Amino acid sequence: MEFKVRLNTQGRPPLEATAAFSAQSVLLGLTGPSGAGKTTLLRALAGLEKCAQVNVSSYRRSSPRIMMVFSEPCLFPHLSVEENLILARQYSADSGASLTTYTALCHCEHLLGRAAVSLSSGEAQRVALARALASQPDILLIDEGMGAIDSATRRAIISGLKQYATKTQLQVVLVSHDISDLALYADELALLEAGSLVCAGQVARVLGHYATETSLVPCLSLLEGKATDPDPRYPYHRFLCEGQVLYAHSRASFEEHVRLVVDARQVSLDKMDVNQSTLVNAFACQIVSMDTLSDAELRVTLRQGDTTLYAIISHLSRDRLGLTAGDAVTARFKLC
Amino acid sequence: MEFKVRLNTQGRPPLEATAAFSAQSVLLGLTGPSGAGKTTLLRALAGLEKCAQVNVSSYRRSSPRIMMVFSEPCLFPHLSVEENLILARQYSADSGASLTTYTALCHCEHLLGRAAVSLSSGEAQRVALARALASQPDILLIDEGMGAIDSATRRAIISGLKQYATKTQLQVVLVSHDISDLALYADELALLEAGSLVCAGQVARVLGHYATETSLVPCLSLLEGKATDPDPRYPYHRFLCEGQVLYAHSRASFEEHVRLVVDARQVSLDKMDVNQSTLVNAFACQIVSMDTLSDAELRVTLRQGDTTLYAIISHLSRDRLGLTAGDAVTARFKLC
Amino acid sequence: DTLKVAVAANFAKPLEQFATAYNEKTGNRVIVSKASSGTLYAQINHGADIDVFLSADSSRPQQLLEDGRVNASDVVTYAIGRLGYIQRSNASPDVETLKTFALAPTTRLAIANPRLAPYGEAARQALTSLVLWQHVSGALVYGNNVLQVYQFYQSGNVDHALLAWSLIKGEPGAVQLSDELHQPIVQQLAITATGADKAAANAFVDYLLSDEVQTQLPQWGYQRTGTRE
Amino acid sequence: MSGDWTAIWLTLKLAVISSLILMIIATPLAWWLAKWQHPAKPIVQAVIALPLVLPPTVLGFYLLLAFSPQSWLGSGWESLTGGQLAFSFAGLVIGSVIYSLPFAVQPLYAGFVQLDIKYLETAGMLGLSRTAQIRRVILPMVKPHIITALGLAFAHTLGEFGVVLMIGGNIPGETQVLSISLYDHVESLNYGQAHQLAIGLLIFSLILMSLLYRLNRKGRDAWNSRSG
Amino acid sequence: MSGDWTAIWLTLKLAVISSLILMIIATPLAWWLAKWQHPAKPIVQAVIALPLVLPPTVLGFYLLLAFSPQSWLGSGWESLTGGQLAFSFAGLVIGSVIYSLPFAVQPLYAGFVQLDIKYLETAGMLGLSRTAQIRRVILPMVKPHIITALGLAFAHTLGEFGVVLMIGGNIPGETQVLSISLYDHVESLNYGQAHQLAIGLLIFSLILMSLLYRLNRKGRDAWNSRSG
Ligand SMILES: Nc1ncnc2c1ncn2[C@@H]1O[C@H](COP(=O)(O)OP(=O)(O)OP(=O)(O)O)[C@@H](O)[C@H]1O
Ligand SMILES: Nc1ncnc2c1ncn2[C@@H]1O[C@H](COP(=O)(O)OP(=O)(O)OP(=O)(O)O)[C@@H](O)[C@H]1O
Ligand code: MOO
Ligand SMILES: [Mg+2]
Ligand SMILES: [Mg+2]
Repeated sequence: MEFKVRLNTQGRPPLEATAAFSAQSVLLGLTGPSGAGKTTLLRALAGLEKCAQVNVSSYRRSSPRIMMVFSEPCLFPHLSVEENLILARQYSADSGASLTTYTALCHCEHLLGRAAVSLSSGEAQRVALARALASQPDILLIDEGMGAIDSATRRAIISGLKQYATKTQLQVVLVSHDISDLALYADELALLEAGSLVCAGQVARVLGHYATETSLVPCLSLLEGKATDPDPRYPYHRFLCEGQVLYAHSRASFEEHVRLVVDARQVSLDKMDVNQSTLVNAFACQIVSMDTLSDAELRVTLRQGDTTLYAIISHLSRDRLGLTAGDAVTARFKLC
Repeated sequence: MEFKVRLNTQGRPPLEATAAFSAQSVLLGLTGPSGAGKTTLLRALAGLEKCAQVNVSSYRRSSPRIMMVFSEPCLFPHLSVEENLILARQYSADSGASLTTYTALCHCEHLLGRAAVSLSSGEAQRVALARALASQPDILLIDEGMGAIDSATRRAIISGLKQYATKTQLQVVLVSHDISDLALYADELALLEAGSLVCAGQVARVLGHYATETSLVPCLSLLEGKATDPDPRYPYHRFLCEGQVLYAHSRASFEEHVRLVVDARQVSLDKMDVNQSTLVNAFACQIVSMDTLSDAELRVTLRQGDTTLYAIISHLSRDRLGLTAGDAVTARFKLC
Repeated sequence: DTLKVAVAANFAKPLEQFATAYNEKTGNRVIVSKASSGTLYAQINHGADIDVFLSADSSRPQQLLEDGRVNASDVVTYAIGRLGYIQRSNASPDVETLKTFALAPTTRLAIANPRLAPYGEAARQALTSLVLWQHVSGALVYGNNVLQVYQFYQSGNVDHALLAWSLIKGEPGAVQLSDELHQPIVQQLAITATGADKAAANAFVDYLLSDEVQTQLPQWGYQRTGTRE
Repeated sequence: MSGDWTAIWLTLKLAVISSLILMIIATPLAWWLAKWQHPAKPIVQAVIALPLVLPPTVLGFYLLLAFSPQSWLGSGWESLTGGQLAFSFAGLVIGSVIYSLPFAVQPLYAGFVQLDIKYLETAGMLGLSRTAQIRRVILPMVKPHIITALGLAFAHTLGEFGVVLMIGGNIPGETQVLSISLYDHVESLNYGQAHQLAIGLLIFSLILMSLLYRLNRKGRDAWNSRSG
Repeated sequence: MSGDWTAIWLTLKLAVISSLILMIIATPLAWWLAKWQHPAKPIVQAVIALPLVLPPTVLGFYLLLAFSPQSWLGSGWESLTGGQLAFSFAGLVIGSVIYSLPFAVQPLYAGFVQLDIKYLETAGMLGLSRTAQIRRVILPMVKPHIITALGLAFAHTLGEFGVVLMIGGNIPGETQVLSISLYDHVESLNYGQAHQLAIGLLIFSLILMSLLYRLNRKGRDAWNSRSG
C-alpha cells in the first residue's frame, strides 16, 4: 500500500503524509498524540475528506476498495447484528461467503440475533469490525476501533486478523494509543505528529524514534530474527538475533520470523556472565549512550550489530553498578 | 460510598451488585469483561436505568449528586467547548468557580474556543471529563471515558484527578479495561462478571482474585507500605513493605502511603543474596504455589507476611533454577 | 348609525354602489360583508352581528323564517335575477347557438351547482326546457357559485357557460336567455336586525326597494321587483 | 387598497400570535408524545392530525357551532370576557391554532424522537432543571425541527382561509384577513388588485420565511460533518 | 348518499396517488436541500413553503389560469394527452401535489439534516450504491420523518378543498371529492348529511392514520434508549 495525502483547508490544522508500505506488510500501525490527525488521515484515505488530495494504491488493486472502522461502531440501528453483517456481505466481492469466519475472528457469534442498539460498547466494536471484514475490502482502516475490548480479547482479535489478512492479502491500518499492541503485531509502524508523518517504516526504527525523539511513553524496542532449532521440551520460539539465542512466545511470531517486543522498563542490565534468575533472555551488548529522562530515570541505549535495545534504569542502579557508555553489559528480560 | 443495585428486566441480562467503599477511597476502579454490565451498573448508579432498584450514598451527602461520563463524550453540539464548561458550572454548587482548575487537570485549556463538534476523539473525551468536574458532583462515574487519550496524558489526568478528589472529597468510579491504570491509581477495586460483583474491595485482594480466578490478563500484584527515610540523592520513594525496603516512583504515591504495582511478567526470581543487576527492588519471599497457565508459562504465587506477589515465569526457568513450592527466593523487579 | 349588511357575492357590486349612494343621501354608514349565501346563513344562524342579509336565492331567507329568527314581514324580494349564456365561437349568439352546441357538446359547459346556487338551478331548468339536459349532462362542470363559473370561462378552461346575466352583460358572445325558460330567480333579503337597529335596517331596505334603486337594476343585469307590501 | 393594508396588518398579527401560541402548545405536546409509550399512541397522533382531514370551511362550520353562545365554549367565553367568540379576533386565533396544530406538532415530534437521550441524561446529571434542559439543550438541538414547525405553521396561518371565512365573518379590521381580501378580489373579479395583492403576499412571505430558514444555517454546517 | 360513496372512493384515490407522488418528489428534493450548502438556500426553502401562503382558492385560481389551453402548461398537456387539465383527475393530482409539497418536504428535510453522516459514509464504504444506500440505510433511519411527512400530506390531501373546488369543476366520479360534497352539504343546509359524512370521514381517517403511525412504533422504542 502506498499513499499520499494532503489536506490544507482553512480552519483546520494542515495534514501532509506520504508513505509506502511493502506488499508483505499486512498490519500497519499508526499512532501519535491525541489531535495529531490520525482520524483525519484515515478519513482522507477512505475518501471521506472531500477537501483532501489523496492517492492510495494497494498491491491487490490499483484502485483498492477501502473500508474504515470509526471509533464509534456506527452499526445500523434499524438492523440486527446479523442483518448488519449480511448487508455488508451482500455488497462485497464474494456475496456468498460464510459469515462464520468473521464472527469467529471478532468473537461475536453469540451476538448475531441481537438488535444492534442493545449492544455494550465492546460488543458493538467487535461487530463493527466483523461487518468491515464481511465487506471484504482491500484495505481496512481501523481508527481506535478496539478500545472498549478487554486486552486479552483484543490481542486475540488482532492476532487472528493478522493471520486472516496474510491469507487474503488484505492490508490493515490500525490506529491505536496502545503502542505495545502495535509493536507486537504491526509489520510496519508510522508515527503522526501535528499533521505530519515524523517517522514511518520498520517497527524497530519507528520505536527507536518514538523512544528517543518524542515525549510519548512507553519506550519499546524490537528484537527479531530467524527461528532456530526449537527445544522440544518447551513450546517457546527460539530465534537468533545478532547471533544470540533468544526466546519468545508463539503468539507474536509469524512463520519463520520471530519477534520480541521489550519494554525498556523491563530490561535489566548487569555485568555477570551466568544467568541465575528467571529472566530467560540474556542479550550481550554495548552501552551506546545514557540520557537522563528525569531526576529519577535514565534511558540507556544499547547496541549489538544492527539491533538497538533500550533500557530505562534508575540513577540508583547506574551508580550502584557504575555503568558508563562503552561498557559491555548483558541485558536481561523475560520472554513475552 | 455505598451502593446496592438490582436490575431484573425482561430481555436484559440481570444485574445485582452491592458494595461499600471506605470514605478514604477516592478512586474506585471497576473492571470486567466486555458485556459484563459495567455500563449498566454505572447508569443505574447515576439514576438512568429506570427499571433498576438503586440505593447510593456518599460520605459527603446522603443523596449525593452523581455525574456520569459516557464513553461517547456527548458534548452539546450547539455549544463551544467553553460554553459546555460554563453550562456545567452554572448549575453546580459553586457557580463562581474558575474553570482553569478543570481545564488544567484535563489538559484542554487550548481547546476552549473550539466548536464541540470539531474536536478529535481524545480531545472530546478530555473536555467531557472537564465538564463533568465543572459540575462539581459528589460522585463521578467515568465509563471508559479515557480510551482515546494517549497513555502518558491519561495517567497524568488520572493522577491529577485523584489529587483533586482527595482535596475535595469527591469519589470517582473509573471503569477501564486497562487494569494497570486501575491497579496503580485505584484505592479500591471491583470486578464485575456476568452481572455480579465477583470481588470488590482492597486492590491487592481484587488483583489476586483477578490473577488467579479469572481468565483475564494481565496478572498484577500490589506492594504497599509506609514511606521511610528517603535517600536525599534520589527522588524515589523508599517504603517499607513487610519490613523490607522497596523503591517506587513518586507518581503512584499519595502522602505517606506508597504503592507499587508489579506485573507478574516483570518479576524475576532467583536464589542469590546480592543484587548485581539494575533491578532495584529485591523482595525476599517464599513460593506458596506454582500453577501452570499454559504449556509455556506458569504462575508462581509468592508470599511474605500479608503481601502476596505473583510472578509468571517460563517452564524453562523453573527447570533451570529448580524452583519448587516452599523455596525461599528473592523476587526482583524494577521500580515503576 | 352603521348598518351591517351581508350580501351574496353576486350582488355585492351593485350593493356597494347603492350603499355609497345611501350614505351620501342619509349620512348613515353601511358596512358590506360578502360571502356565499350558505356561509352567510350559517353565520347568521350562529350569532353573527348582521342587520340585513341579502341572499342570492329565496330558500335561505325562508329558512331563517322557518327557524323563527325573522318575521314574515322581514323577508322580501329585492331583485329578480336573469340567466345569461356566454360562449366564444359566435359574436352574436342566440338560443340556437346554445342548442347547436348542447346537442353535440365538444367541450364542457359550465353552470353553477344547482344544489347550491339559484343560477345553477335556473340553468338546469333552462336546459331541461330546451330538452338539452340529457345531451349536455355529461359535459357539465359545476362552479360553486356563478362567480366561479365566470372564472372557468374567463380563464379559458371552458368555452361555454350559463350564468348570471349580471356578470356578462355587455361582453362579446353573451346573450340573455328568456325568463320563460326557468322559474324566476327570486333574490330575497331578510332583516335580521333586532331592537334599536331594526329601524335603520328597515330604512335601508326601503331604500333598496325604492324606485330610485329598482330602476337601476336592469343596468346591473337584474329585473326589478314590485314594491314592498 | 387601504382596506388591504388593514388586512395585511391583521393577517400578520394573526399569523404571529397563532404561530407563537402553536409553538407553546405544540412543543410540550410533541415532547410528551415522543416520550409516551402506549398502545394507544398512534391513535392520539392520528387525532392530532384530524383537523387537517376536514375541509377548512367544514372545520370552520363546526367551530362556528362550538363558538355559538349556545355551546359551552361560546357561553364560557362570553361569561368570561363579555364578548362573543365567533367573529372576533380571539376566535380566529383559536381556529388557526386548531387548524395548524398538526404542522407544528409533527415535525417537533420527529425531532424529539431522534434526539439522543444521552444528551438529556447528561444535562440532567449536570443539574439542569427540566426547564433549563428544554431551554439550553433540547430546543437548541432540535432547532431545525422548530424552524420547520414554525415555518409551516406561520405560512399555513397566512394562507388560512376557509376556517377564517367561516368563523371570522369578514369584518374589516377585526376579522378580514389578507387571504379573505384576496379571495374577495378574485371573487369580485378585481383581478388586477388580486394579482397585486398575491404578488405582494408572496414576496413578503418569501422574505420573512427566508429570514426564518436562515436561522438554521449557522453552526449547522459543521454539526454532522465530523467523525471525531 | 350514493354520490358520497363515489366521492369517498375518489378522495381516497386522490389522497393515495398524491401522497405517493409527493413522497417521490419530496424525498430527493429534501435530500438535495439537506446536502446543498449555498447562501441562497433559505430562499429556496421559502419558495417551497410558498404554496401554503396563498389561500387555497386563490392558489386554485392561479392554477386555473395555468391549466387553461392558452397557457403553456395547459396546451402542453393537451397536445400530450389530448385531454384538458382543468376539471380532470390529473389536474386535481397536480394541484394537490403543489399544495401539499411543503408538508412533505419540510419534515424529510429536518430528518435528513439530523442523520449522522457517518452512517452514510459507512454504507458508502460497504459498497452500497446511492440507491441501495437510500433504500437500505437512509429511508429506514429517517422512518419517523417519512411517516410524519406521509401523514401530513395524506391528511392534507383528504381535507384539501379550496384548490380542488377551484380547478375540479365538481364533476361526480371525476373531480367531486369528499371535501367538496361535505362543503356542498353544509352550504345547502343539509346539516344532517354533513354531520354524517364528517363523522364518517373523521373515523375513517382516524383508523387509517393510526395504522400509519403504528408503523413508527416497532423497534423505535429501543433506538435511543441505550447508552452503549
Ligand atoms: N472540522 C474541524 N474543524 C476544526 N478542527 C478540526 C476539525 N476536524 C478536526 N480538527 C482538528 O484537527 C486535528 C486532528 O484531528 P483528528 O481527529 O484527526 O485527530 P486524532 O489524531 O484522530 O486525535 P485522537 O487521537 O484524539 O482521536 C485536531 O486538533 C482536531 O481538533
Ligand atoms: N437494551 C438492552 N437490551 C438487551 N440487552 C442489553 C441491553 N442493554 C445492555 N444489554 C446487554 O447487557 C450486557 C451488559 O451491558 P453493558 O453495556 O453494561 O456491558 P459493559 O460491561 O459495559 O460492556 P463493555 O465493556 O463492552 O462496554 C451486555 O451483554 C449487553 O449486550
Ligand atoms: O351568489 Mo351565489 O349564492 O353563489 O349564486
Ligand atoms: Mg481520532
Ligand atoms: Mg460499557
